[in-house]
Parts: sequence; structure tokens; C-alpha cells
Amino acid sequence: MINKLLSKNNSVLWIIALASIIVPFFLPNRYFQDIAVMTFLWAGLACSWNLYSGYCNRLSIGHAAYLGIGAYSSTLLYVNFGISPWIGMLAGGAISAVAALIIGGTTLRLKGTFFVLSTIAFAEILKVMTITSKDITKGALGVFIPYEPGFSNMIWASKIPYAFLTWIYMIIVLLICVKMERSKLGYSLIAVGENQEAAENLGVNSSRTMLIAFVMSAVLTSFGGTIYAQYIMFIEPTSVMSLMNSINFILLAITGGMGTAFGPMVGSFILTPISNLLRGYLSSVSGLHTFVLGLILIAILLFRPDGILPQLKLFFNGLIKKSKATKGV
Amino acid sequence: MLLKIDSVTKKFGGLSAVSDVSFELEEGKILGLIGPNGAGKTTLFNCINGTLPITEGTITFNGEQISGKKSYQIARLGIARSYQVTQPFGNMTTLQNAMVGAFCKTKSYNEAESIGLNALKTVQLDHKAEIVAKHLNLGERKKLEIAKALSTQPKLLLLDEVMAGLTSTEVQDMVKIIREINATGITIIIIEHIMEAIMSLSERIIVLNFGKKIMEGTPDEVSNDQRVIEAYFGVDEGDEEYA
Amino acid sequence: MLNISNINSFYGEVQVLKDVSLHVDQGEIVTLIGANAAGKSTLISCISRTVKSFTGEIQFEGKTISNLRPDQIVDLGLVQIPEGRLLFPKLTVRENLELGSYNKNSRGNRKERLEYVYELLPRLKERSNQLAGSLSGGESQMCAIGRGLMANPKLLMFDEPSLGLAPIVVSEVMKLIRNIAKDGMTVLLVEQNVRQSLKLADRAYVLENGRIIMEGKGRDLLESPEVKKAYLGI
Amino acid sequence: MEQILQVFISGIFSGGVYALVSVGLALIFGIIGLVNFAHGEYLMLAMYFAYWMYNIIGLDPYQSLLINLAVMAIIGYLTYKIIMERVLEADHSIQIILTLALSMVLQNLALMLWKADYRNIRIDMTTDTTHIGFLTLSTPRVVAFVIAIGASVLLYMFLQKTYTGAAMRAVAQNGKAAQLMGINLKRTYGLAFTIGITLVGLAGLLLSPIYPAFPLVGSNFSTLAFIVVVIGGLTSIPGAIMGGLLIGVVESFAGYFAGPAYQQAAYFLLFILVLIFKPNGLFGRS
Amino acid sequence: GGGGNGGEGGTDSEPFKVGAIYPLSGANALLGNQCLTAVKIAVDMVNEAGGVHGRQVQLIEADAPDPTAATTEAGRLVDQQGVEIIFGSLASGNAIAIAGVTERTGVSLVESGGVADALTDSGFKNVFRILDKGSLRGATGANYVGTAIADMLGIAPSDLRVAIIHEESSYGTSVADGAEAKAIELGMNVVAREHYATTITDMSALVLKINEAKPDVLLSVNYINDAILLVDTLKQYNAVPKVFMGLGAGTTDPNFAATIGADSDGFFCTDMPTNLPLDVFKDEEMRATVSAFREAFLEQYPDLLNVSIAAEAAFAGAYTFMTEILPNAETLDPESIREAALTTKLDMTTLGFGWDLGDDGQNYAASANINQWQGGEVVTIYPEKLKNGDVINVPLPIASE
Ligand SMILES: Nc1ncnc2c1ncn2[C@@H]1O[C@H](COP(=O)(O)OP(=O)(O)OP(=O)(O)O)[C@@H](O)[C@H]1O
Ligand SMILES: Nc1ncnc2c1ncn2[C@@H]1O[C@H](COP(=O)(O)OP(=O)(O)OP(=O)(O)O)[C@@H](O)[C@H]1O
Ligand SMILES: [Mg+2]
Ligand SMILES: [Mg+2]
Repeated sequence: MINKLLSKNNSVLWIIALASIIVPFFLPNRYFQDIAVMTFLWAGLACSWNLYSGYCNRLSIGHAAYLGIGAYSSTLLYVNFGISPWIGMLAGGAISAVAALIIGGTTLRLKGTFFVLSTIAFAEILKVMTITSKDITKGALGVFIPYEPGFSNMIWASKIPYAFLTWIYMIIVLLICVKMERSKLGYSLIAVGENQEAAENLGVNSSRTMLIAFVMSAVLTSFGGTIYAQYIMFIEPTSVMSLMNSINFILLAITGGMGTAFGPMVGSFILTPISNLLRGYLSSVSGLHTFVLGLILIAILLFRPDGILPQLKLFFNGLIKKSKATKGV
Repeated sequence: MLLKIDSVTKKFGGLSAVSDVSFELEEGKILGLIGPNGAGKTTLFNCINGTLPITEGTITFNGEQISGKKSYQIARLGIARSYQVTQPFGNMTTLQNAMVGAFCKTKSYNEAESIGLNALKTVQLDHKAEIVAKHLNLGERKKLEIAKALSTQPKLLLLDEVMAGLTSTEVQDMVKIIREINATGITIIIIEHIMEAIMSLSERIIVLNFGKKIMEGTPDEVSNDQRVIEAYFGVDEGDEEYA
Repeated sequence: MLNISNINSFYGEVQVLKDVSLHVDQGEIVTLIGANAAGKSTLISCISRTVKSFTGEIQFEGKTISNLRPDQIVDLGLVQIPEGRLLFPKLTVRENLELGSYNKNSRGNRKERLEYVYELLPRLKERSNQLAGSLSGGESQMCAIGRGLMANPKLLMFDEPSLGLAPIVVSEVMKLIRNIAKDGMTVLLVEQNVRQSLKLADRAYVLENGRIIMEGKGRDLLESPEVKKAYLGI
Repeated sequence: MEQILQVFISGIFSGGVYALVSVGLALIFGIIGLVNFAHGEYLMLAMYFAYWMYNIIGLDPYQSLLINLAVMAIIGYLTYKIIMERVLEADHSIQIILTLALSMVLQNLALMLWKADYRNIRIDMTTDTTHIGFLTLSTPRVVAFVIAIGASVLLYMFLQKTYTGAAMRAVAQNGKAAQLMGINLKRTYGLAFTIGITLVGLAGLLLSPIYPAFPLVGSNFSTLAFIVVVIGGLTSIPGAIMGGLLIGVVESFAGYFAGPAYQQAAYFLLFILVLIFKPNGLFGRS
Repeated sequence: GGGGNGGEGGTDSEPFKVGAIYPLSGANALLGNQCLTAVKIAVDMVNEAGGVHGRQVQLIEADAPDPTAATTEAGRLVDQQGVEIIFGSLASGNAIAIAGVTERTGVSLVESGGVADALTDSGFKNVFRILDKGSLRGATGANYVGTAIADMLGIAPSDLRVAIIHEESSYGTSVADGAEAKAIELGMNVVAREHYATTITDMSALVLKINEAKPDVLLSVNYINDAILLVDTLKQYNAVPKVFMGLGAGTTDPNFAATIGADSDGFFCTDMPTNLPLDVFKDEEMRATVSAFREAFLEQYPDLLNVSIAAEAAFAGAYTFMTEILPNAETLDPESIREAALTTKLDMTTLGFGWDLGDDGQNYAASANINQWQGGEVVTIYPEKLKNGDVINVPLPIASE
């Protein structure tokens, strides 16, 4: 199985992805381990986003909604009924699937920018609903998860189990993406993104294809939401479901390279540490770190508009060629 | 009868782009479709393959009524079409383009790959298999249109001006390719403004004008019909005219 | 009038035009024929400067124009009727035509130009309030030609005007080009329709794989065995 | 009944400002095809500028109107030249991220330079009211409404009646063809962007007597502007105006009947309903 | 970072590291930055006076615009920088997120901004909150309305119509919850309760709706920007109620009165004690401290008329903890600090109330004051011992009818 997926272009990236789990062990302390956890988590989230939006080239700026559904479902089940987040995660996935079916059913037929903006609308509506349904969600007060370490609670004292968990999450999402890339679904999805009518004429049921991918993307995102909640141990609508979170999915995916299985991972590996470290070390002038991050993004986009991944590929291909050339001599 | 078009009408608002057209097509044949610009030829294709819902009439394919079905369903039943204005999936390679069509009949990646490659071979595009489609030139795009359609393994192939923009020599190449495709048992309807091609390929030709079928016959009959000459060919004014 | 020397053009690493030189004199109809992807459109676009990646020299009426902007080229009276028509689909026929006279030297006498075009192409007058997007293929081509004429060009470049047109319309378009030339306009015509365009042309060039391989009088080329074999399939 | 009319009218008048914020966005999207997520940040810049003119030189926003617009035009043009011109041809997603990044940069630049404080302009008119019959209207909102509608109508006339306007519409539909008509593509794009930014600047200016300037003020308006523009059909100027007024009214009714917590949800819901029934917006062509 | 300009202390040991986490960018940047400034001043003062246990204090700051960032930044301060105490954090969500980190490591969180009840109701061992809980603050305001104001208006509490408006973050929600519960307990008529997002740009509909309910008293929890917009709109629609009782934050901000002008005379605000006259403080030393702080703070914020309440609280939290609590701890390890924090009792801090923590870390000596705007100044009306003025303008002269 793995063997088949190790296609020639991706082998280097697979190595990077698989090897990245050793990084947290070499980090000097929990702070850097925390950044590693966030990096893995956001890599997985951005890859989940990419599964629909990247391949189909239709940006969702509302994925914070599914992050929120995942986080809230498992947390409320855990806090109110003591149901293990592992099970809550599945419940969250199911709720996300339903939400994605409803949202996708109404918006997937919209064209380009109309679709993009409709995703914002749904996420905002969900946020408002979460704030106003105080009886269920505790509204703006947020929900706090008591610190009771244990595997079944998905809570640990050390960062290392979290690093494993988020890394596994990332790898699973990657596997799904890579598998999909070489499947009927993947081909159909990319074709629909390129030209919906032409794809239909080749026998692609475009609404079904998009809906399946959209639901998969939402469900995987919501799994990440559960992990996120169990890690931060506090969720509130305004931060979990914020537009900024929705935007972060896209920032990472596009920076790395949208519509490629590993692009979002590369994006997260680069941007998540950078933005955290910038915030950590540039806090003396307020606003400076986001300002710098914005400048970095602008620079990347103006000079490398395809994202970083294609560049990276060129670089590695160059290396491979070189090594072959030297061998030849 | 593979295809039976029965009094099909397609209206855009007040305009009848196709009006009350009927014809039948036997398996294995090549049917030509000609007519002035705007006569409704492309629209008729769009009606047959379900891109556009028809206003009136019925279309029967292989004994099954297909009017009202969605275009992907019709594609799966075995009707494929090429676009007059080529519609490649620009960021996919040529082979991947063809494979999208191939997945219509199979779920296996490897099988789809070999079907796609075969289709590319048929149109002599296999040497560009790994090229990203947006880098193809017009002639290659036209071929890719055919390859995409072929890879859905259709029974009926609708070709819309696949030779426009080619020189006579290239046209003759393409004619050969189309003959080969036909020889594998695929029925073809072809729209073309290039007479040398359509006359030599088609067994029968249907002429549309203002959405109506004005004539159906062998190439010879069609080219000598006065109505068709007036509406379509124009009176040949001879060489001197341009001097 | 138009003098092109040693043009080399690239798309990325692919060289599309190789050392192309040609000239068009005042009042001539010159045609450029060549197979698909030979680089004909690219050459025209180099002249119009919508393609910028080329080296070499282009002169118009003795002035070097190879570093001007596309709009400046139009202002000089060098106008292209592009392949695929490129109409403004959501504007009416009339608005399309009026935009043709956007450039400085034709703005002033837009009314007369419009009269002239309507006279030459009465079909457009009938359709003047229809959206260009809903015209049939032939009408679209007429509209594109009319729009080009509105610019009051000194030299008009046609890129495959007969593409996708019914035979009867092709003849009409060819006649039209001849009439325009009779009215004193210089024409550079790019065509796949080798037979008809060679009949029409005073002089012709054959472009193959980005290189000019033949040049001569239209009629002469029509008779040449190479052309017959390569482009007419005889 | 009187109360309902009052609710309706106050919605219309706050809608005027939304319309003006949105018109610039619609123009930029319609002509350049660029989704400008940094639009609100230009609103913020204009509000700060109005504040300084008032605080340092003593000109109220209406007195500093022209100079403010000139400054915004320059800022808009510079943004276009330095950043936007390079991504005109890039993929939509690149443009979206770029403008998002630009908005991060501008917001935080403002925070660094001017702190997070709320900068209020208090002129006599701020709390003035105008009475029409039994209706009470906030005077600065009335002024904003009138100027907003006036400016939008002017813009519309400009697009329809002038050569440059025609050039813009042409560029919007087919840039390459427009070039072949002798239209200077980049200059026309630049002009459209500049006008769009100037308009949002005008909106900021008109807003400044009633709403404070602070680094994040733009984000309070920009999501809303997007909704307005989509409801109006993305590229349509009259659509943006009507969309703005509509959102104003919906917000007002929702606030009154359901409560202010549902104001946002209401217009998002309206937005979704519009898209379900008119997927190209109320004024959009398919 | 601040601290450690060496000098006379002659401390040869390592500096004592403390952290400050506030939202320095994003929506809460305004008060976040003021709080940080206040903590810096406190650290400077402590260092001037010889530090903590003879060690100079080194302050490390962090920006946390949201709880996720707060978690990461708390990790940085604790694990990377090795701070022993964190001062924070303004937003309750951030406080809870930080508490998640400090709880695992034993570092203390001294909270002087977040009011959500959950912070001290959740069993955190190392969280110490100097100010009141949100629900208590709401209750204090509502209680004053039900007892004193009802009398002044000559309306029985059971006939008194009160409306509640609050911004919908956790701050506004928890305060409003407390107010509503108290109002109901006292038998008042809660005729409306509405909440809104602070990003609201037009309050016409809200005001029209509230006005419909004809409240006598408006209990209102706002931040500054929306507070001003609210009052402006109330005035425009001639819908000012007889009594406006602000519950903290925006309505106590000096900008509130400065922007609204003379019309603010008579607006109430329930909040922690703010800008108390120096003579209420217990001794000369404390007076000097408070006035030195106010001076130093206003030097950095020349535009402000007064020190904001958030900054005063941040200063009080940091200063009290470093000068009163830590000296009582035998060593600077978590256990001793916690013990010192819980056992130390003070009858007054620079906030005007005392320090008396329950086992949950909540300061039960903290209570809100009832204040009123008079001539652009905050005047304390209640409690009696801090009172420095009499109530005016009940009902408000600009009230409708
Ligand atoms: N979607 C549409 N909406 C409105 N009118 C349309 C639409 N599609 C086609 N038409 C009109 O229907 C008529 C027939 O168009 P069609 O494209 O079928 O012509 P055609 O015979 O293929 O012409 P050509 O040879 O130029 O390709 C034309 O008048 C065209 O303008
Ligand atoms: N934008 C582009 N990017 C990359 N390659 C291009 C581009 N445009 C054209 N080409 C390539 O340049 C070559 C010449 O193209 P050009 O359009 O000039 O040919 P042509 O002679 O006009 O052909 P046709 O008869 O098809 O119009 C072709 O191989 C084409 O694929
Ligand atoms: Mg057609
Ligand atoms: Mg060409």
C-alpha cells in the first residue's frame, strides 16, 4: 500500500513528512514542542482544506466552522457526559458531515467568487448560532476542559503524545490526499475545478464529486478540531470560529502550493513556526509580528506565485539530476 | 437504430435555435452536419449530450430515451462529444485529461491510464502525454478533444469542427484519424465547414438552416441542391473575382 | 511601410519565431500562410506588442516601434483584428464598434467611421443594439472587422478571419478585404485558408516552424509544387 | 406602523454608507477582477486621515474632503503600482491571499504607528438629528447617504458616458481585446483601482464623525461590503448601491425584531437565500 | 524587556523572571498595551526598591491576541524563558488558556483583567485573581439599582422596568448574567435583554427596540467604542432612559465622558474602584506609590485624562503580588508562593480594596464600586467608606419625556 503511494515525485516529501516526527524529540523544551504540535496540527488541517478547495480550485473561507464543530461536539460530549473525545471526535465528524452536506448542497453550484464568499457567510452564521445558543454551548463564555490527563481523555501532561497525535493526524490526511490524487475521485475533482461542463461531458457527476470531497474535507477538518480543543483545553466561538482561523487554512495551503498533496504541509512547516516565533520574539512593538508576517507573505506571493512547493520540487529535482550526473561521471 | 432524433426543438427565449429536427442514425455510420453559422449545429450537439435541456421532442439512444438525462449520465451511456472551442483541463497533463474520461468506465487507476494512453495513440498525441495541456497548440488541442471523448469508450462520437484552423494537409491527417476511429465501430456525427473533409467522410449529410433541417442526403445530393448552395456554399464566383 | 527584421520570439524556453523578416508596402495586400502553430499569430502579436518576449526590429513608416506599448501602436494606425474575434460580449454591437475608435486619431470622426462601417457591413447596422455575445459566428467576424475599421488604420492586420465560417461567409469576408484594400488601406492577412488567401494577395510569405521559407507573388506561390503539397494536400 | 417606518428609514440611511464602501469594491472587482480583501483597511486609513486633519489642523471631515480624497487617490495608485500591477494575471487565489496579507500589513502598521486607541471626531453634527415628519434621522448619516448616492451615480454616469468609462468596461470584459483597441491596459486598471480606493476613502471620511478610527475598523465593514457586493451581482455598480441599502434595511429590521445579536446572521442568511434563488446576485447577469 | 539596570541593590544572584501576557495586537490591543505598561511600571518600582527576595525582577512580555496564542506564549514564557509568575491577561479566554499551561508547571497566574467566573470556579491551583468576578460585578450594579435608585426614582423595585444590554464577549455575558440574576432576585421587571457584537456599526435598531420596552433603567455592559455609539444613538432617538447604569469597562473609561461631554453627567458606572482620591489610601507610602504610578503611566499616555481601570488593576495585581505576597513566601517555589498568596490578608491594595483570597484563588475582598460621572470625573458613590460625592441627576435631565 505505502509502496504504491511512494511515487517518484513525492518520495522526498514523504520522507520529510515521516521523518518530521523525530523533530519534537530534539527540541529543547515544551515551547518549541508546542510549536511543533501546532505545526503538525495545522499541516493536517490545511491538507484537509486542500482536499476540496485545493484540488477543485474553489476556496472555502469558512473552514473554521468545521474546526468549531469538531471542537464543540467532542468537548460538549466530554464535559457534559464524560464521553471520551475519541468517540466525540467521530461524533463531531458525523455532525460536520451533515453540516457539509447542507452547506455544500446549497453552495457548491455557485460560481467562483460567489462560492468563496458564501463559505464565509455560513461560518459566520454558525458562529452567531454558537454564541446565541447559550444553553447548549455556553455561548461567548466558552467551554473549559478540566485537566485530567489520560489516554482516553486525550489529555497528556507532556507535549510528546500531542506531537504524535497531531503527526498521525497529518499523515492520515496526507495518505488520504495522495490516495485520492490517483483515483477516480481525484481526477474527477480536479477536472471539475478546471472546467465543470467539460468534465460532465466526460461522465463526471460533478455535484456528487464535489459534495463527496467537500464532506471529506469537512470531516477531516473537524477531527482536527477535536484535537485542537483537547490540546488548548478551552474553546470559545469568537476565537475557534474566527475568520482569521478560516484564513489561516488558505494562507498555509497557498503558501506551500494549493492542489498538491504536500503543499499545505510544506506551507505549515514554514509558516506556522515563523508566525509563532515572530510573535514570540517581536512582541516588544505591538503589531510588528503580524506586520512582518504579512510582508513575508506578500514577498512570497510576488516572487513565487505558485507557492513554495513547486520551487522545492525544482530544487530537489535539481539535486537528483546533479547526483545522477556525478554518478554518471 | 443507434440514435433517433424525433422533432427536437430548442428555444432560447424567443429564438428557436433548433426547430423540429428529426433524423435517425445507424450504428457504424458517419453522419455529416453542415449549415451556415448560427444554424444550430452546436446547439443540436448540446441537446443530444444533455448539456442543454431540449424544449420539445425526444431523443432515443440505443433504444433508451435520453432526453432529460444529465450530461454525465448520457456520457456514461456512450455518447461523447468534442467542443468547437476546445476545453482542455489546462493544468492537467494530456494523459491526465484523457484519464478523466477513462474513469467514466473504470475505477482502476492502471486501467484508466492504459485507456487514456490508447486514446492518445489513436489521435497521435501520445508523444505529448506528459505535457501540461495549457501548453498545447491549437491542432494538438483539437486532437486532445477527440482523445478525451474517445477515452470514455463511446458508442457515438460527436465531433464539432475538429478541423477548423488546420491546413489542408493537416485536415487530411485528421480525416484519416477519424476514419480509423470509425473503423473500430464507433458511430460518428461530424460538424465541419471544411468541405473537402465533410464530403469525403460522411455517408450522409444533414443540412441545417435557421434551426430547421432543410436537406438530408448523400454528399453529392447535398452539394448539388439549390437551397443548400444558396444558404451555405454560395455561388462560386470563380478565380477572377479576387484579382 | 511595415518592416520587420530578424524577429526571434520565445515562450519560456521554446523558440516560436526564428529570425523572421518581412515587409509590407503601402497599398499592398500581403498574406502570411503557414500550418497550425507555425507562429503566425505570434508574429502578429509581436507587431501589436501584445507579445513582448522577442528580439529584433520592427519599423512602421520608418519609425522603430518594437518598444512601444500596444495602445501606442494602435495610435500609430497599426491595427489588428485578432484571432477568435475577441469581442466584448456584454456590450452591444454598436458599443463594440465605438470602442474601435477609442484611439486618438479616430475619436474625432467617429460618426463618419460608423457610417462607413455600416455601409460596408449593413448586417451590423441591423444588429447594432444586440449584445455581441449573442451573434452567430459569421456576424461576430463581421463585427470584429468593423471594429478594426473603426480605428481608421493605415495598416490592418487580419488573423485568420475565415476560421470556422461557412463557405459562403468566407467568400464574403474575402470580398470585404479586397474592398477595404481598394479603398486604400494596406492589409496584412494571416490565413490557414491557403487557396483563397493566395488568390487575394499581392505578395505572400510562407511561415513554417517559425521560419519564413518562401516568399513571392500570391499567384506564383499558389502554383508552386511545395505549397501545393504542404498546404493544399494535392 | 410609525415605528416600523422609522426602523426602515434608519436602515436605508445606514445602508447608504455600506453602499459607498461597496461600490469601490464592486468597481475594482468588476474592472480588474480583483477581490480586494484589504478594502476595509483603506477605509481605516481615510478615517485616520480625517481625524488628523481635524485634530491637528482643525478642519472637520467635510472641510478636508478634497484633500483627503486626493491623499487616498495617491495611496490607491501607489498600492496598485507597487503590488497589484504585478498580480493582475495571477490566479484568483493568489490575489485573495495577497490582499489578505496586505490587510494584515496595513492593520498592524496602523497599530504600530498610531496605537490601538479609538480616535473620535466630535463635531456639532455628530449627534444632530434631522426630522422629517415623525421620523428621526441622524444628520451625519443623512449627509453620508446623500453624498454616497451622489458619488455612486456620478461613477455610474462616468462609466456609461465617457471614453474612459467605456474603456474601463471594455477592459473588464476582455483585456487583450481592449489593448488592441488602443486602450492602455495597465493605466486603465490603475485608474479603476484608484477610483475604487478613493470611493472607500470617501466612505471613511463620511463615517468619521459617527464612528471612531482604530486599526481594526476596516474589518467591521469589509465582510459586510463583500456581502453587499455579492448580493448586488459582484460587478454591478447599481447592484452594489441597492445591495447596500437592502443590507441596511435587513440589518435594521433584524435588529429591531430579533435583536442586534442576529443582525449579522440576518444579512448572511439573506445572502444565502439570494444565492440560492439568484446564484449570480440580484443584479448580476449570468 | 525591562529591569536590571543594576546599581545599589548589589544582588549577585540571577534575576527573578516574571512574564506578562496581554493582547498587544488584535481587537483588544488598546487595553492590552495599557496593562503591559502598568506592569512594567510596577516592575520598575519593585526593582528600584531592591527587587524580590533581593533579586532584580526581569519582565518578559508576550502578545496573545487569542487563546491559542496565549497557550503558546505561556509555554514560551514558562518553558523557554523560565518565568515564575505570569501577569495577565485581560481577556478571560486567554486567562483560562494560560491557566492550562501554568497548572501543569506550577507557575502562578496573577489575573487582573479577566472576570469570567469559570477562571476561579474551575479548580486551578495557581490562579490568583485580584479583581471581582463578573457575576458579582453585575450583581453589585443591579443591587444598587434595586435598592438605592428605585428609592430615588420613587418607584417600587417590583414596578421598576430595567433593560439589559451587553456586548456578547465572555466579559459582557458574564457581567450581564450576574446583573440579570440579581435583578430577578430583587423582583425587578427585566423588560428586555439584548446583546450585540462589538463590531456593530449602527445601533439604531437596538435603540429603537429597547425604547419600545420603555425601561426606567438601562443596565449596560460595553466596551468604549460601542458605549459611545450607544449613548449617541440613545440621544439621537430621544431614547435616553431615566437611569443609565454602566457595568464596567467602556463606561468607566475616561474617554467615555470626554467624548460624550456634559451629557454624561449622571451616568452611573459600576466597576472596580477607579481613580480614587489619594486620601482614601491607607498610608503615606501607598499614596506615594499610587501617585507615582499614575504619573509614570500618564507620562506614556499623554492623551489620556486618567489612568484606565484596566491599567490600574494590572498595576495593582503585579505590584501587590511582588511587594506584599512574595516577601511572605519562604522561598520562591510554587508551593510557598501559593501558600503566601492564600494566607496573606491585606486590608487595602492600590485598588482601594483588600486582598483576601479564597481557596479558589478569588479575591473575596474585591468588590465593585458604584460610580457616577460628574463634570467629566468619576465620582464614587458607594461603598460608603470610599464615597467622595453625592448622587446627581436622577433621573437624567436628558432622559426622554
Ligand atoms: N446559450 C445560448 N443562449 C442564447 N442563444 C444561443 C445560445 N447558444 C446558442 N445560441 C444561439 O443559437 C443559434 C445557434 O447557435 P449554434 O452555436 O448552435 O450555431 P452553429 O450552427 O453551431 O454555428 P457555427 O457554425 O457558427 O458554430 C445562434 O443564433 C446562437 O446565437
Ligand atoms: N501563450 C503561450 N504560451 C506558450 N506557448 C504558446 C503561447 N501561445 C502560443 N504558443 C505556442 O507557440 C507556437 C506558435 O503559436 P501561434 O499561435 O503563433 O501559431 P499560429 O501559426 O498562429 O497557429 P494557428 O494556426 O493555430 O493559429 C505554438 O506551438 C503554440 O503552442
Ligand atoms: Mg457551432
Ligand atoms: Mg494563430
